[in-house]
Amino acid sequence: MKILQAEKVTKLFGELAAVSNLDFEVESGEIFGIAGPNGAGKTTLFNLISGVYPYTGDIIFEGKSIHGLRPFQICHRGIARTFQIPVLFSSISVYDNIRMGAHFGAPKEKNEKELIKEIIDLVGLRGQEETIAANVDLFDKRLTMLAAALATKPRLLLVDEPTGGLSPKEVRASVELFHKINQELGVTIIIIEHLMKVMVEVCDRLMILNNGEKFCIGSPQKVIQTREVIDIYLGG
Amino acid sequence: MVVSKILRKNAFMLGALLVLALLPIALRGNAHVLNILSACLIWGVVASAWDLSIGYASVWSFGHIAFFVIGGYTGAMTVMYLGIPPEAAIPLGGVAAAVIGILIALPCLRLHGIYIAMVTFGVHLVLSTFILRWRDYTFGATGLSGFERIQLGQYVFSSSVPFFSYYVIFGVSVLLLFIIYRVINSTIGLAFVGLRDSEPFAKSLGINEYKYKLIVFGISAFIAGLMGALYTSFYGTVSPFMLEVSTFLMVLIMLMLGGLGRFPGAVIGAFVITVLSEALRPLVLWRFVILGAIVITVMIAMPQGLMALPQTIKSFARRVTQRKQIKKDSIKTSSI
Amino acid sequence: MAAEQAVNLVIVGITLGAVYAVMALGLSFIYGITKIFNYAHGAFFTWGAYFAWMLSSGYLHLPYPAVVVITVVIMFFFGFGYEKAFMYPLRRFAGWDITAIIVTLGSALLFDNLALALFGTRAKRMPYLVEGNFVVGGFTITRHEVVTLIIGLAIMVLLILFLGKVRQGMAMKGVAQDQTGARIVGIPINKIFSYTFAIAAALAGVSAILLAPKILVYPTVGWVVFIKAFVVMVFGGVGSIKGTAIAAFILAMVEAFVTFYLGGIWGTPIFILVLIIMLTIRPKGLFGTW
Amino acid sequence: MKRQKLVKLIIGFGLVAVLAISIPLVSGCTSPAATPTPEEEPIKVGIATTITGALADDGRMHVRALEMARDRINAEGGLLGRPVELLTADLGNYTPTELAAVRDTLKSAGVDMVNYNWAVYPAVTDYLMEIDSLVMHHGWVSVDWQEWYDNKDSFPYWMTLNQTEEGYGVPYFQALTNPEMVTWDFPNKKAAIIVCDLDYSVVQAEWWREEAERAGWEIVLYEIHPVGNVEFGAQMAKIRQENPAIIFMSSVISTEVIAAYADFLENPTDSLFVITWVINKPEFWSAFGEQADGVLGTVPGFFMVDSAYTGSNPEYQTYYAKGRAIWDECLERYGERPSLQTICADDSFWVWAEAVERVGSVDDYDAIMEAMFDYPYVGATGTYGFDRDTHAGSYQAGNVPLGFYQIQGGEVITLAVGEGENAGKNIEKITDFQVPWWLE
Repeated sequence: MKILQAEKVTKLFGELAAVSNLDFEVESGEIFGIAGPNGAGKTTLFNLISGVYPYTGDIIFEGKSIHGLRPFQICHRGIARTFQIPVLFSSISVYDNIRMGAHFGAPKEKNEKELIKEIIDLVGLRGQEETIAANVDLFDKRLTMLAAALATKPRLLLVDEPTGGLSPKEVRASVELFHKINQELGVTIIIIEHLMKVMVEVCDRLMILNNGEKFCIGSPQKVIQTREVIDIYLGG
Repeated sequence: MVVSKILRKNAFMLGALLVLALLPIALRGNAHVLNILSACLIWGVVASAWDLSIGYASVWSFGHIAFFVIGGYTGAMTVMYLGIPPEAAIPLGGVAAAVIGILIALPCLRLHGIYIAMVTFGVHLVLSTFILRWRDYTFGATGLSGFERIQLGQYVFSSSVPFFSYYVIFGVSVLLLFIIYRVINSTIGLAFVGLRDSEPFAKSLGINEYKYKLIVFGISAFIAGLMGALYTSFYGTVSPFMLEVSTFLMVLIMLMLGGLGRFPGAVIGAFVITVLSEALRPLVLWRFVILGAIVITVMIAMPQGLMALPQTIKSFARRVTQRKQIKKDSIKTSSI
Repeated sequence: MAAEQAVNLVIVGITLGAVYAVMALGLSFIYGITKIFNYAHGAFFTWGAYFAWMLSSGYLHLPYPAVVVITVVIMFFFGFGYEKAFMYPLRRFAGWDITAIIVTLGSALLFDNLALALFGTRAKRMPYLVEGNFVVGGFTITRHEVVTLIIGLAIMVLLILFLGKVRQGMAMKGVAQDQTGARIVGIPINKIFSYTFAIAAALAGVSAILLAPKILVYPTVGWVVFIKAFVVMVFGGVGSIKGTAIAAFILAMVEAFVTFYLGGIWGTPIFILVLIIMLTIRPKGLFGTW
Repeated sequence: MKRQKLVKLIIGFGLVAVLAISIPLVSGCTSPAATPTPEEEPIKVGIATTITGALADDGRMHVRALEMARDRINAEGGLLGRPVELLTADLGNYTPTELAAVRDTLKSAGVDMVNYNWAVYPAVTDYLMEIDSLVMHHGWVSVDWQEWYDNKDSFPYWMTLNQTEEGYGVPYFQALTNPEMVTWDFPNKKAAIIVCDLDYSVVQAEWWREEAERAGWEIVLYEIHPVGNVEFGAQMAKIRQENPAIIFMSSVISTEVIAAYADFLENPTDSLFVITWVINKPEFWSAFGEQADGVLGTVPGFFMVDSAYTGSNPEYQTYYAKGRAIWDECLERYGERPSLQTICADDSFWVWAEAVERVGSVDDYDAIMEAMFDYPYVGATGTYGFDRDTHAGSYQAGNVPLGFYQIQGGEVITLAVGEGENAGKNIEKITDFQVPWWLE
């Protein structure tokens, strides 16, 4: 079953096509990777899916078009996301950050406290709840952001460069966490990542974007051995 | 157990409330001082309502003095022309301001920062024209006065009956400040903070920013308008002079001096500025020069505003002790 | 008859537009580059006008070119000193941009009232830059208006060249786009901030010299101009010189025509209405970039 | 954690304590500074006026009059043998807070009389009535007086030297078109009227306009502008198009008049430039010097101090002598000539002081007022006898003349003086009209 289908999605910034005529499909339950050089349009694509910018073409989520919906509506449909730079609510506690997601993203949830507790345990933030978000370290910031996104009870999670600036140990923990989220919660994940090692470990399928266009798609092992992909990455 | 916890947690506010409640008795009804205290409370609430918008939701509305004046005119005019009892006219002033606030919020939904400031300030600028043009009812620049006041037995709510009126204002102010406090600590307040701290993330977590913009305009305009009607009733007059830049400037200074988004900082700012500006009155022309200099000095010394005073003092103390410690250490090492 | 009226109004609009543009550019400059909304900009105008007045009809009776040069130099250092004394010390702390707003509020209070205390409420009058009129094809244009327009346009051109071609100007643009980034590539932010305020203050001084003969010099004169400059800045889009210039001329023209046909009292409301309509169509102003 | 709360608590109480201490200090600051003479309790006169704000100049002129009067009366042994003491309260920008402060300070000081100049805010009247002292109001503004008149049952102790501005519009137009006064052939019968949006100015302009239309004049521009407006470009564009014979500017705010006149001078039309109240204010002609020559104006009351009164009317000779004395004293003491404000304030003080002398009491307000009713007091601006109904000084006697002025050689010169109902028609000519320099 397809959870997300993009049809001829195009986004122009003035003359520049950040995403052009893009078609792809994401299967329900998989971890789908997106890679490509800087400026390939990866983050723009996330912004389109989550409703930040208007675009042409159509994006279909669970059989219904989400074109033209505002970000909060898309969240309520069941898509959550994280950001490349940890844009937390820095003046409030980690717990309140997560509560923000639970309260506004999953309004039908009766047992808010229970939900938050589960998620805190899942991502491993226990003990940090009362700390003000501005004061936790980068890894915990990313975890908080992820936890807040999960608190909206999404069926599709968009994760933007989750490992930037993390230590190898933290990267490993992240990889494990994504598997756990995917398997235990049954959440489909689309992940943008520039570390190919992570991609190979995490993804079921990988799509390479270049200049806003789909370059190739397939299993990660196969994709990274493609001659042209290597060229793109080495600036060929 | 629970009671004592609440007491301990809010010791500062409760202490301040107690002092404010007892002060008039200590002053033995000194009219001048009581009226100054009443003005402090009124501006404190107005500044706090404004803080809800600027400090908490980060919606840079510059229309709050306009809402205040709209409330004032509504209060006075409904009493004068519709014969509504003055007690009812005061909340009506709030309702009118809230309706206009929400109407103004509509073109502001898609705007940010300084662009919202301009649209709302535009309302401030246009309001005086509207009042002047609607001369038959508003009496233009002359303003309104001589309308019916709230009466409770032999007591009239007026600045000439300061003791009674102070407690009316005190009651209304405490009630409204409590509402503001509750809003800040509710999920509405949480949404405001979310949109302030990181709007894109807040939106992606399911917060409808349009809805909360409308809410913040509605609540803060309601409180400002209600206080405007109360102010008008208290002083018995309202005129477009209230829309002069000086009022706007002073309330904004009260708010920012107290500290943005640090309830009840705005109230403290209002007390400090109102009392200072009265205390400096004998300096005549130099009064506002000195007041301006004080504001600048305080902000350079304490950039977080007065509400951050405890932290500022503590961090200063920490630095001093650290320096002492370093000195001691260096002495120790050198002696060895 | 109708054509003559229209021409007269266009002249009024263009002259006012040039002055608003210069004033709004200063405000926009500060906001765009330093992200500080300078409430004291009206006070800059007021003090520029007082300096010019003291140099001309007030005390020294210097010839006009000297008045212009000295006022601009004084205002340049005034802005420079203002930034060094009041804004620089704030940048030790995070969240200084908010603190800066209240310091500008406080200094507006201070400078306005300092002028009041020193010079009194009495409005001072300044002579026109040049006396006399041109008669062109039946229309009378005062020389002052012509000079105002020329100076206004020249300043806009100079600013565009400065930001586009001169190294310091380009550095300013860099700071405007990304302060942390600019610091990383080695742009001296503190210096840029000081010069930004200095240039903006000098611009306020120029607009004061151009406008003061028409609207006089008194302690609160700055606010009248400040509010209009604020509208112009927002209308044109913060940070766009082109936008500011066009906005200034559009709004001044609207104001002149509205005052003429509907009466002076409708000037501001229509001004604001045009702005709100504009912002609903383009939420970042005409040419908003920064 | 606990210490943090404690620190907060201490600071909170500290702040409140500081406030509590400073507030009584505040009220202490505003109490009278001068010390009373040991033998006699002083008589306290409160001055309610604008020391700061847009009308600070008027307030300064007002206070000077009373300072001079106080020193004069104290030098002569005081009033009823008691020294007179002044207490100035600032109406500022007339914000409610300021009004309340004025009332509270004057009331708590227990003043025996409140000397009030004018505002166009009825609220000021409300507040001054609450002081419960006799109010001597030397305004020319009907709204202030009307507010008292509507409430006279609750507070009778209000005396107004001159309660209406309505009369000045009609005689002013009459005088301007009176060939005895203005010797200039009007090129057309067109007038432009620019009005400041304050009640006083609007009322005056309305009367002026009605009289002009009755005389068959065409009003080519009738423009009400916001208070404090300084941009008159578009209005002047219209005026330049129409070229009316008279430009009438009805405004009490000198900045507005100066700005409009400055714009007018940039490219003058073939018009007389005619203003009202501002003509008596030094800031107007000091802004223009010689360039102000030719501007016409009017103010209520006899105010002839730049040009000597050389006519034969003995009453006018008395007024002139009194006014001249104040003028000279003001010039000598403050280095600045007085405005009408000063002369009127002086009258309002001495009317009261004389009545107090005759009654022999300073707090028997009924008796003091009784002594003022109908009694012809000859001051510097006219003869005052207060009406029992309106409590206005000028109407009963009908003896307060109206002066018509022109600026000539940098001074305010009296062209003519008129009196009574047709003050603009039956005038006594004093000085020759000068055709303004831009019309030559």
